[in-house]
Amino acid sequence: MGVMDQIELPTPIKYVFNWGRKYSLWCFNFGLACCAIEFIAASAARHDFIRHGVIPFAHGPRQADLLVVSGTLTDKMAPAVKRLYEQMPEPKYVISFGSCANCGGPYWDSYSVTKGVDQVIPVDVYVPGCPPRPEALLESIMRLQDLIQGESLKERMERRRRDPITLAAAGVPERESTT
Amino acid sequence: MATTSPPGVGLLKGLAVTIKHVFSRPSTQMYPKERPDLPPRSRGVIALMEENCTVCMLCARECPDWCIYIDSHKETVPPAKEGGRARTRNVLDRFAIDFALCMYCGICVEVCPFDALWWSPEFEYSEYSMGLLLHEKDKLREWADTVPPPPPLEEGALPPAEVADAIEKAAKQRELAAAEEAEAAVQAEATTGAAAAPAAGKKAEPEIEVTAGQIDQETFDKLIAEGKSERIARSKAKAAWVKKEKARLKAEMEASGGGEAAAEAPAPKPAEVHVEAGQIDQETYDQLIAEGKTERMARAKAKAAYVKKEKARLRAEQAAAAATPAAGTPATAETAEAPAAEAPASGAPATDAAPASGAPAAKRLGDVHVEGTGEIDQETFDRLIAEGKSERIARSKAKAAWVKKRKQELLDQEGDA
Amino acid sequence: MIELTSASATAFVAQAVSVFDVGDGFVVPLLLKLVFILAMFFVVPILGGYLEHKVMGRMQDRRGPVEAGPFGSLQLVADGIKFIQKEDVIPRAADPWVFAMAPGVALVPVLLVLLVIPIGPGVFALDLELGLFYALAISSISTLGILMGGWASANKFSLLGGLRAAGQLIAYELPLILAAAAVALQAGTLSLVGIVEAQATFLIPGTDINLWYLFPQLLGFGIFFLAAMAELARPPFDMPIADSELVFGYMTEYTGIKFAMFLLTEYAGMIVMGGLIAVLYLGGWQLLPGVPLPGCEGAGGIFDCGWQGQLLGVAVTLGKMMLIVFLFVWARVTYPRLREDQLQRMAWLVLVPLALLNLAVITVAKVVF
Amino acid sequence: MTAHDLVFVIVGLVTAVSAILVVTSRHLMHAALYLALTLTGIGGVFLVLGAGFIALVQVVVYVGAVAVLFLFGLMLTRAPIGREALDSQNRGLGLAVAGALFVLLAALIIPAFGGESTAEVTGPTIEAIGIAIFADWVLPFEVLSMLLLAALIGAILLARREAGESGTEAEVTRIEMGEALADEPDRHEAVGTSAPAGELGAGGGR
Repeated sequence: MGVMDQIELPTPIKYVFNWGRKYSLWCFNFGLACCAIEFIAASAARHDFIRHGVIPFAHGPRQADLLVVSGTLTDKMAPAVKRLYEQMPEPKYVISFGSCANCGGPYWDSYSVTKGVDQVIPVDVYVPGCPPRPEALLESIMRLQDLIQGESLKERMERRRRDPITLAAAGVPERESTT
Repeated sequence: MATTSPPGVGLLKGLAVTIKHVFSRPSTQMYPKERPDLPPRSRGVIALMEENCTVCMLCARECPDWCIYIDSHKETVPPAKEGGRARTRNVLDRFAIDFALCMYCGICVEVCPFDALWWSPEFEYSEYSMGLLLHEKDKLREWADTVPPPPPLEEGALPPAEVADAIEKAAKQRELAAAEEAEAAVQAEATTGAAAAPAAGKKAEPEIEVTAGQIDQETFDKLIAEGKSERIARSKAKAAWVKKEKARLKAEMEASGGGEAAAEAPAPKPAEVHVEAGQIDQETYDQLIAEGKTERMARAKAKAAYVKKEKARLRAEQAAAAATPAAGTPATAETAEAPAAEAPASGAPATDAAPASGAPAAKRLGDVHVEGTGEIDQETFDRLIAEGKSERIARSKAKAAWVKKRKQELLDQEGDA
Repeated sequence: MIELTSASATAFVAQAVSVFDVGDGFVVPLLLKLVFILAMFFVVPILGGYLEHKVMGRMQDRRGPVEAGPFGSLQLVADGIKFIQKEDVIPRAADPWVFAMAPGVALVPVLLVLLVIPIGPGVFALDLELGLFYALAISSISTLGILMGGWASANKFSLLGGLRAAGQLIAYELPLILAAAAVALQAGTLSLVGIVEAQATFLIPGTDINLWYLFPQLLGFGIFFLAAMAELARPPFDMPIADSELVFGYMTEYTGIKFAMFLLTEYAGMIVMGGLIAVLYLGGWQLLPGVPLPGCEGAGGIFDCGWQGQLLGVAVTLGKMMLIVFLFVWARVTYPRLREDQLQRMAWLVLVPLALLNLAVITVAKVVF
Repeated sequence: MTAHDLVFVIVGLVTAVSAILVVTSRHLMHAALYLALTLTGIGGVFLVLGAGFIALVQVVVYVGAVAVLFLFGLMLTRAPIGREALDSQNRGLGLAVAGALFVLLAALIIPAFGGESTAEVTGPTIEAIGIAIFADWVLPFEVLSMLLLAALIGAILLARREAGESGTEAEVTRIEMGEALADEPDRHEAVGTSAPAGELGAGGGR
C-alpha cells in the first residue's frame, strides 16, 4: 500500500501485482450458520481451495485478504462483522456466501436478522444457494480472481475513499432489479 | 493404546499414518477441470418452461420466501368459430426468481401443476452484484436448456400411468387418423389431418434423449464474439448442441426406415409443418396398383404417403435450421416439450410388475397365503446377479419371485380342483 | 536495532578483512558471496515453504497449491507480492517504533546466521573460528524481536504470545546448545567447516568409511531436532502462535510486509536449522559416508573441488536441508499441539537431562578413545 | 582514519547514545530495549577490537538471556502499554554517582594505558582462551561454578513449595483478609455520606 494505490502503475507491473493478489487470498471465514459447513468442505481434502491460492483460516483479520461471510447474519452479530472487516488491511475482498448472507434468505422478514451483509460491509461476489455447493464457492473464488486480475488498485482505493461503507441506517440495500 | 506397547510406539504409528498418505492418491476433485457428478435432480437452479406457465400463481403463493415475482395481463382471444364467445386468457409478462433470496426448498417446483418449473443442477451463477441474481424469465428459460433428462426407469418397471395411457390413446388415434386420412385423401385435403395431431403424440417419443454434455463450438464462438460472458455463451452453446443433436437423431430415425419409422413415431406432429397435399408418391402408387388395388384407393394412399414423407423432410430441415439460438419458437417449443413429456416418467414411482397381471388375478393371489421360509427363486436370482445387481437386492427379489410363483401354483391347483 | 545489526555485520566484514587473505580479487568474491547469500535467503525459504504446502497437502489427502505457477510453485511468490501491496496497519495504542522494528530484529539475526553455514566445498560467506557459537548466539537475538512485537502491539493476545515465545525459546535454547556442544566436543572445533571436515575424517576403525555424527550422536540428534523445532515454534510446539488460543500470538496485529518478515523469519529459520543439522549431524555436503564427491580431492574427498564438485555439494546440502524441512512438516501434520506446561516439562525434565547425559557420554568416549 | 576506526566510532556512538537513552527514557519498556541495544553495542565494540569470543558471549549472555529475562519480567509484572512518564526524581544522585565512576575509571585507565597510542587489534584465539580458563585459571573458574551452583540451589529452594505449605499460605491470606475486615467499619463510615452503611456492609466483605 502506501504509494501503490496513489499512482497508476505501468501495465506489466500492474499485471504482476494483480497476479500476486489473485493467487494469495488468505481467507478469513466468518461462519455463522450451516453455510459454514460447506465452506469447510471447500477447504478440506475433496475440494481443497488451497489449489487456487486461497489459504484457509488466516489466524486473524489482520492477515486476511478475503472475508467469507457464510451464514445468517443477525443484527447482534453485524457490528462484529463490521469490526472484523475494518480490522482487515486493504486491499480486501468479501464473498457473501449463501442466501442468508446475500439478503437474509428465509429470514428476510425476521426482526433480528440483518438483510444481507452488504448492508454492513461492501461485498464483491455473491454466491447464491441455500447452502451453495462447495464448488459454488470455488466458482465464486475464480470469479473474484478474474475481478482482481482486471482491476486497478488505484481505482479501487479511490472508489473506497469516495464511497465509504454504507450502513443499514442508510436505507435499503441497493438492488439493480429491473422492475 | 494398548498398555503393553512401550512408550513412543504411538508416536511412530502416527508418523506411519501420515507418511502413508503421501503415497496414496489425493482425493481432491480438480473442480474447474473436473465437473462434479451431480444427480439429475440436484437443486442447483430453478428453470422455467415459459410455454407451460399458465400464470396460476401457485408457485408465487407457496414460496416461503416470496422470492418469485409474476406479472401478467389478460388478453381476449377472438372466438374460434363465427358467432362464438370471446375468451380471455392470462399472458405472462414477467416471471422472476430472486436467487439471492431463494432458499431452494423446491416447493414451487412441487406445486407447479403444469410442469413449468424444473430443477437444473447448474450452480455456477455467482454474481458481482446482488441485483443480477434476480433472474428474469429469459434467463430462467436459458436454465431450462440445462435440465437433464430423467434417469431411466428401473428395468421391468411399468411406464407411468400417464405415459401408458397416452401411448394407448396415440395408437388408437393413429389408426383413426390413418383411416381418416384415407378418406380425406379423396377430397385431397390433408391439412386437417395434420392439425389433428394429438397432444399425446408428443409424449410418444421419449426415444430422443440427449444429455447435455458437449457444447456447440460454432454458437459458442459466435456468442463470445458478440461479447457475451463465457458462462452464458457456454450454456447457450450447450443448448444449441442439444438441439442439433436432437434434430440429427430425429432425422436419422426417420431416414432409417421410411414408412416403418413413420408408423412407429407418429409423423403427424406440429401444425407448423404444413404440407399441401397436391402430389402423390409415385412409388407407393405404382406398388399399390401392382398389388391390384383400385386406382382410387392407390391414389389416396399414395397422396397420404407423400404428405408424410414431405413433412418428415421439412421437419428435419427446420430442426437443422433451428440449431442456432436465434431460431424461432418452433424449435424452442420442441425442446421444451421433450422434458415436459418425460415428466411423468420421473415422477411416477417405479411400480412392480405384479399389479399388471390384472386386477382379478391379483385379488385372488392376495387371498392365497404362502409361508416363505427363505426359499428363493434360483432362476431370478441368477438372472439378477448376472445383470450386476447387488447380492442383497437379487436375493430379496428372488424371494418375492418365489412367493409369487408358489402362489400361482397354489391357485392353479385350486382351479384344477 | 536494525542499525545495530547492520553495524555488527559491517564489523564482521571488517573482521573478514583481517581473517581472510586480503589479496588480489578480494572484493569481487565477497560481493558474489553476498549476492549468493541474499539469493539463498529469498529462494531457499520459498522452496521450503512450497515443500511444506505440497507435503502437507499430500499428507492430508489434498493436492496443495496448483494454480499459481507450474504446479503451484509460485504460491509463495504470489504471497510475497501480495504482502507488499497490503495496507500497513499500526494499531493506535501500539508503540509505533518498537512495533515497526520488531520484525527486523527477528529477521536480521537469521540472515546473519546464514552467513556462516557452509553449503558446499568452499561455498560459504564466512568460515569463522567460532562458527557454531556464533550461529547459536546470534539466533538468540530473534527472541528480542518477538518480545518487542508482542509487547508493542498493545494487544493482550500478542503479549501472551510474546511471553510464551520468550519462555519457550529460553527453555529450548539450553538443550540446543548442549547438544551442539557435544558435537563441537567430538569434532574438537567450533568452526562449521571444521566440523564437516571432522566428520569426513571420522573413520570406522580399520576401514576407509567415515561416519557422520548422526550415528555416534543419535541421541544428540534427536535432542537437537526437537529443540530446533521448538525454537522455530513449529507445530506441535507452536504455543506462541496457538491460533485456537491466542489468535496469532505475537503476530496478531501485524499486516502486510511486516507480517511477511515474521513469516520469512520462520521459514528462513527452518532453513537455517536444517543447514545446522545437516552440518552438525549429516556430514554437510558429503554425498554418502565413504563416498567422495566427484571432482574432489583431499581429506575425505570434500575439499579442493572443481566447480562440478562445488555444484554437487550445494545440491547435496540443499537436499539435506529439504529433508529436514520435510521432517518438520511431517511432525507438524502428525502431532497435535502440546500444552504450555507439557512443553516446559519436556524441556527441563526430559531434554536438558538427556542432553547433559549425552554430553557426558561423548566426553568420556572422547577421552577414552 | 581507517575503515576499522570508522566502524569502531559508529558502534561506539550507537552504544553511548543508547546508554544515555537508557537513563533518560521516560518509558520503562523503552529503557529496557535501549539497554538491550547498549549491551549489543558493547558486543560490537568487543568484536571490532578483535575479541570475537567475548563479543559472542556478550551477545548470548547479556542480550539473549539477561535482556530477554528483563523484558520477560517487565511484561509479566507491569507491561505498560501506551504512554508513560516515569521519573524517579533522582537525577542529582544519579549524576553524582555516574560522575564519580567516570572520574575513578579515568584516573585508573589513563595512567595505565595513556602512554600507548594504539593497541594491536588481535584478539586471543579460542584455543588461547580455553587454555587460559582450564589451565591457568582453573581454580577461580571452579570456585565461580560453585557459586553459580549455590545460586541455582537457592533459587530452587525459593521456588519450591513444601507439601503442606500451600495451606499455610492460604491461612496467611485469610489473616490479611481478616485484618481488612477489621478495617472495614472505618471505610464504611468514610463512604457513608453517599450510601447507607448497612447496605454496603451487606454487599461487601462477606
